[in-house]
Amino acid sequence: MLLLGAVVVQLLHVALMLAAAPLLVGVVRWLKARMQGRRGASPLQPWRDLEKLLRKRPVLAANASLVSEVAPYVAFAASLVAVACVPSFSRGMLLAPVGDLILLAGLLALARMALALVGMDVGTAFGGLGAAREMSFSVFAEPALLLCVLTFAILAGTTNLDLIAATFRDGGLGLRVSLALAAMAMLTVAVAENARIPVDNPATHLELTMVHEAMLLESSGRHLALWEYQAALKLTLWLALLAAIFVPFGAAPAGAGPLAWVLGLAAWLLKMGVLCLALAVFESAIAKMRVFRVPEFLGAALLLALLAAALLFVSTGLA
Amino acid sequence: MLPEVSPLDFPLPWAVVFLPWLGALLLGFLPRERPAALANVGVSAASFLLALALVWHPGGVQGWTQVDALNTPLVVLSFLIGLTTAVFSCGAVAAERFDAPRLRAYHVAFQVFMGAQALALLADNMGVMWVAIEIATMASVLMVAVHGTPPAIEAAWKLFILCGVGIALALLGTIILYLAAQPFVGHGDDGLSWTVLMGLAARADPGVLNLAFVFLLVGYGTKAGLVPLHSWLPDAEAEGPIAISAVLSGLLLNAALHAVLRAKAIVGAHADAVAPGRFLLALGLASLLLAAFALWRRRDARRFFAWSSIEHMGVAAIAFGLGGPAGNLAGLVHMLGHSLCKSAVFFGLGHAVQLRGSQKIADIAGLCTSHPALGWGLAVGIAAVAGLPPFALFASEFLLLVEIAGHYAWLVLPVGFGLLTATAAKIHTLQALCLGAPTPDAAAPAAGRFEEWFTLGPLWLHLVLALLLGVALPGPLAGMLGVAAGIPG
Amino acid sequence: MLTGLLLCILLLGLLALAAVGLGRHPLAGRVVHGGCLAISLGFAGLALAGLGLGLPEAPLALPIGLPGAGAASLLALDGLSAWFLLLLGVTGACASLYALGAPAGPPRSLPPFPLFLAGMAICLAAADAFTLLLGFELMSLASWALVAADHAEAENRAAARRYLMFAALAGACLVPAFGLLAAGAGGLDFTALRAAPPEGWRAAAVLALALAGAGAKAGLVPLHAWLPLAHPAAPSHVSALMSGAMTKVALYVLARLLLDLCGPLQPAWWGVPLLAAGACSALFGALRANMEGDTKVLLACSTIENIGFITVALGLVLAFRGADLGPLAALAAGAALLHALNHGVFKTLLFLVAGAVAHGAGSRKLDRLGGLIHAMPVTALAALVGMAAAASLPPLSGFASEWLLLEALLAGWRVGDIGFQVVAAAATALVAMAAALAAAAMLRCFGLVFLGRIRSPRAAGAEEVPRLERLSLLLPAGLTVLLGLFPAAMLGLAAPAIAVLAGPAALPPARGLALTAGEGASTYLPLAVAGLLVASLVTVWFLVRRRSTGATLRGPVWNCGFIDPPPWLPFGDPLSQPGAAGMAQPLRRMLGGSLLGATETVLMRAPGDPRPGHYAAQAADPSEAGLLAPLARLRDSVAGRAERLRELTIRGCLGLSFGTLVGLLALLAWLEGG
Amino acid sequence: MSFGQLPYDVAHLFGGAMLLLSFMLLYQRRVTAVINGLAIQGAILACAAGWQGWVQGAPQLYLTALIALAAKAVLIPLALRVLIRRLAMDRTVDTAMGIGPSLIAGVALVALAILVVLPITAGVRAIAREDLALALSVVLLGMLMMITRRNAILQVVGLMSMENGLILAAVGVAGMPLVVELSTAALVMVVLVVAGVFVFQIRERFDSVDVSLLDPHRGEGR
Repeated sequence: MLLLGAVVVQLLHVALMLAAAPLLVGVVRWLKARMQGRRGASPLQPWRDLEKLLRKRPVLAANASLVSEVAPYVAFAASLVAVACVPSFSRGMLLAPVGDLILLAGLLALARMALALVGMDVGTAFGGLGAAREMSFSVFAEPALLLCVLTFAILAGTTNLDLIAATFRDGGLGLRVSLALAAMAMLTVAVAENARIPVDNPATHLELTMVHEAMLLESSGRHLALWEYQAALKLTLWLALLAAIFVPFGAAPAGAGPLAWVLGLAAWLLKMGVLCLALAVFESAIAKMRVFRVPEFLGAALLLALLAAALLFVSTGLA
Repeated sequence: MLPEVSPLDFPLPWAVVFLPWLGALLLGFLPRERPAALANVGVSAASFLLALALVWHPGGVQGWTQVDALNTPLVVLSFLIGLTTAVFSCGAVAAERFDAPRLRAYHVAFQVFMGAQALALLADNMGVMWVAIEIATMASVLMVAVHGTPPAIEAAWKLFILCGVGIALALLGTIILYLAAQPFVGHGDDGLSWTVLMGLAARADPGVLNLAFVFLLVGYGTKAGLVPLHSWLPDAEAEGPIAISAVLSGLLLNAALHAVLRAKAIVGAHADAVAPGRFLLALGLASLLLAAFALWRRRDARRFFAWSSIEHMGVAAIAFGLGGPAGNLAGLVHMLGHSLCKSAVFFGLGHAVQLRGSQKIADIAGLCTSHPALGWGLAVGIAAVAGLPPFALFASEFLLLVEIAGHYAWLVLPVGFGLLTATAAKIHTLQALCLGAPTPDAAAPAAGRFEEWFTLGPLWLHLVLALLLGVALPGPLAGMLGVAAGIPG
Repeated sequence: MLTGLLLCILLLGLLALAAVGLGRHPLAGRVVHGGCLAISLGFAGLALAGLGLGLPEAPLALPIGLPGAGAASLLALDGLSAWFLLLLGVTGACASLYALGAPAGPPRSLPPFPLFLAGMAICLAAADAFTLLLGFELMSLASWALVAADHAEAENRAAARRYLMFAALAGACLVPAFGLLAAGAGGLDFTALRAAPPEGWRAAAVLALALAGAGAKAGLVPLHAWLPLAHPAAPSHVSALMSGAMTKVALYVLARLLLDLCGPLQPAWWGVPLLAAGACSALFGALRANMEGDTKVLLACSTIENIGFITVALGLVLAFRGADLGPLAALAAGAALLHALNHGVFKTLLFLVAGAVAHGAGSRKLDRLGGLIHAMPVTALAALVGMAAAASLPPLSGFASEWLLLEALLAGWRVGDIGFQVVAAAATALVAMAAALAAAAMLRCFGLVFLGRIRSPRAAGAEEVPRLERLSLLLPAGLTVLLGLFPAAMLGLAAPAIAVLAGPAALPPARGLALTAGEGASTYLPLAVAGLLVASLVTVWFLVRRRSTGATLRGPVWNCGFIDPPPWLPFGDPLSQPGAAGMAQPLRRMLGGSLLGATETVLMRAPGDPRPGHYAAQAADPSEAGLLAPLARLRDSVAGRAERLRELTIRGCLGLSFGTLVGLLALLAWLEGG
Repeated sequence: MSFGQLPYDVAHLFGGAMLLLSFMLLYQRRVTAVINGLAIQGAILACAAGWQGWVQGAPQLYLTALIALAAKAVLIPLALRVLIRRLAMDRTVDTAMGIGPSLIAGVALVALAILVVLPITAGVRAIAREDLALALSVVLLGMLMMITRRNAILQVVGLMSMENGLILAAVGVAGMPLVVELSTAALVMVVLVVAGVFVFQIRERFDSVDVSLLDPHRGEGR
């Protein structure tokens, strides 16, 4: 019975994520437009774009290799598996034991690698430039993420996402300075990982500033659709991750019934909405920074995370 | 009073000493090159076989001589090296271009030297030992000077003056040693017998023993090329016929160090005397460190390896200075291994020098490309001299470092540092000599295929023996070395 | 079993002799490498049998040994040595197979190869200090001959010289370390040494010497200067072996000394030096790998990085064991052993790929290759597998061991001391950064070599390597995948080794097919992950293709408006796609400047000047300027002073002797006076 | 025996005389005078040996005395004179260390010798002890001469006076086996022969016997 519940929750969760991903992107765009005083496209616009792109036939450069054909699927699959592991409206999903934060980082790295390979496949200036920058950003993002994980591991004694969420939910940790710091660091990393302002501008194709889009210049048709979808999934994943760790409240506990699921769903939608709003406000408020300032931006995150861990050491040392 | 444990009356030690001297007489009458060289080989072979018989000698004192575990291996080894050197010089003597008198002088001096240093090793009477080393010195002076070129004269003159003074001091030491024994033995030869002295050293006057040791150390230490008494060695080994360098660094140094050991044994036997090991240790350390750095400035291949002889003598001195069974064993293996490897290197190097017509390192590059057999042989030899495995010097330096780290940890730093610096220098030279683009051979006709084996045969034989000595010493020999390690105390 | 091992070693010796004998005979290469292949497989089989079926108890005494009575050499095979022997067998087999297929090198490079293998085997199987050092130095000497095999080029000679000097340094540090151990114990055999673990300053000295000695051979920062020079200088299969197996042998010695022979009672702070050295090595190696322009140098630098990872793991084992955290020690030990094996395999693969590329496309320089995936698909596939593993991407082998390592690091705070906690946190950050850097480096390497457009005419003529060579690439590639999928099984196999490192009670950190950490709270299920990935891949593919059926069209490159290539440049202007320096630019500016002293010079022409602009970038390893150069200067100045002694006239020399005599006499008078 | 008795006084007298002569050798500024001093020292050595032979009743010491008289008092000085005449070298001593300083150094060396010998050999018979002190001083002075005098002849002379000191010690020690005298004599002969050979060869090649001129021939050209 429990297993069945887990399976159902898992399937529902995946479906919800897949459905919500483009929507989230749309919502963020819509909110930003509103803040900039434009009417903005409907939040459903990303779905329409995907439809359109899927209908188009992809065109590849003459010297593109098999990599360009396969990579989109790999990246999408990796992100999908990652997303499937992040609890949304309920815990105790089928894949809960798999959902490990380090593994999550690994899957994201896999997707990133596929994207960068596509960027280099044709041998164009922008592709290579984008790939190089993307990888170098990750050099600073990964340690920051790992140090956040360290904080969680100290508090929860594990790197399993589901257990961490559970611990933070009912562990009665209360408000901790180190958690706040870790949250700041994690947000920063999320911004960088999703190529949002100020690290990168998802809306622009202005060559010299872009990172993420530069690698997709040669992609079209279903490949482009997959890439867009994958990006949306990644954004959703990060928002869900933040929600699951820092505001684990409202999510249905493992083995709960449908009613709890509905409540959890409502809570989750609320969290997502708030996060989208925050993101939109943040992105409208500040401007994109120069590429070589990004290390400082992420380095700050790194230090915050380290500080969080150190504070924990002190407190555990005192306790 | 003398422990006469000599059942057979045949004075084998004297025979071992006099056979080469008779050979010297014979060689004195052979003017032509090839027969003389072959006769030289014959004499050396005969005396080697005779020396081999010493292994089965029951040991003990015979008149002025004695045979024990300490000198037997040294004697056998030195005659072996004498034989291989004779073989090598058989192939190399042509290139030396001697005129008849020089040829005679060369061969005579060689055999006289062999006999003398055998006597120096086998003597029980310190006076006889001194005379033997004296004769060996004179012979080596002749051998170094035989070419008569200005550098050769300079080297020989230096060797003569410095070693002459050293010898004189050693004689004074010997006299004082007798002074220590005199109250107990009264008149007669016993007063200089090492065995007797060992017996009564514990009762003798410590002050006299100390004085004697200082003079013997300075005297024989000069012959052993210990810093700061080393100045004659590099020049002497770099001049004269190449075969001489092999015996000088392979045999003479051993004989001198052996004499120092005998003296150390006597003084060490007295409780209140100064610890002789410390003096030896200091000189050895100085030799190691100075040589390790001097090696980096060498441009002349033979001088380079002469300096490495100083370094290795220093290492052996350190080992003996530490004393104890482990230290002495390390020192003994080091002496033997150094003789083998160093003479092997001098064989290969000598051939290379004759091929290239120069002994500058810069002129002997790329042997592995131009003469693969010689080049790789020399490379392996230098690696062995550098203390790389699996040869004897690796084993001895291993023993030494383990002993030091175990009991004199403060020594690890200087010794390890010196060894490392020296090894690095040797690696440097090894690559400079053997690798890279070859320099052209001299116009002189290079040695033929057959002559080359006069070099390669001895070279590889020595290396194989060094290998056995290092990692696969046969049980009986190991036992003998073990006994020998107990003698110097 | 030990006799079998001994037999293999002897056979290797015979092969070396045979190689000398055969000389330039055309079949010599086949004989030697074929023999090495068989014997390597034998090693692997023996190790597997030992790990699976049980290890021999009593050591085997050899007829060789130190001069002096009662010092026979001993061979033995415990868990640790068996594990590394397995590694040696696998890498050796791959390398030999490649050498069989590859074009024959100079005959002088044949004899040392079996000796190289033999040296490593002896070092691994040794049960006493002398034999271990013997094998260790034999390994160094043989590999020196291989590095120097192509000694016509000056830089190869320099590499060989530096290599051998560092090997000598390693020996000179390890021998006293064993001596310090033997001081308390009766003999030099391991049982005696184990019986008397060192204490106090002795123990500290052993730690320092072991770290310096083994580190110099393994390429730990700051003693790594030889590695990026020596690995490329050797033939590819040899560099594969050096990088895959030899550095591991050095680490084996480190583990043997510190974790086995020094006894289980050493304090927890012992882990700190290893942790620091390892983390720095990982960071420096990975960063340099992003700067280098030569495939083999790049791979060598990534070797430094992985050695750093393993060292960090070993340090954690020491720390956890010192703090009585048995399970965590086992976790770290598992990480170290597994990563050693994984890196051994995939780094061998990558070096062989580099060799195949040099063979097929005629260059090792990133800027002269490109687009090879079209000409050499199999090689490209193998390379992709290897590089994905090196970039520690799930579900490949690199990620599994990396996961264990990170879990162990994340548990580092359990060692109570706050100082260690901070060190561990910093190490976590550095390791994570190094992993990301490695991913960047591998992407750069693969992208520049196999993707993009061709950069040189020679690369245009590239062709796939012959069948045997391809096979030798696919074998380690397959192993990499398998090791990635079944790490738990491997850990089960490594249980005896883990017991040696982390104490007899330690259990491997695995349950069923899953790797576990933190009392099983966090798990990694490689099979599940792989299954999910494949499943979702297939599903997505299926769905998408059902939705959009059109076949892919081919067209010219877009790139925001890309001009068609001029007729004289059929592949387009090479300068219009990123090169090695360009790909390295962001990291060079972000980290290189501060850590590697990287500098860039840009020459911009004046407007209207048709000549091309010029861009040059260079990075210098700090260990050159910071460590080696000062030492050399010191040596030269001291040597110069020593020379003054040589300038003396004969009278001066006599004065020396006289001074010595007088000094000694005065000393004597003083000693007896007071 | 003890202090104040004839044999001791005479032996001491001879020893003191030899030491005095060593100082004279150091003091002289003319080569010929140095050689004369050497001859006289040899003669005194002969007397000392003879006296010891009479005192100890050791006939072999007479032989030593004879050899010493013949070789050191007569033959060697003559040979050296011949050498000088043939080489036509300047008759003045050129010193590396001035006369005055070398005399002071000599005094210091004597002090050292006494310091080393007197306290330690208290157990040994006085006659040997005194002679040992003197002989040691003579040896050291000879060596000092070798390193403070530039030309080869004087270095040979220094070597010679060292040998004199040695033999003084040898004869002073009662019952010294004969082997030592023989070897010493042999040594002296060989020393002189070889030294002569060298000096001649050097003469042939260089215009002076200043040893330091040989050094540029060190094989390692810069």
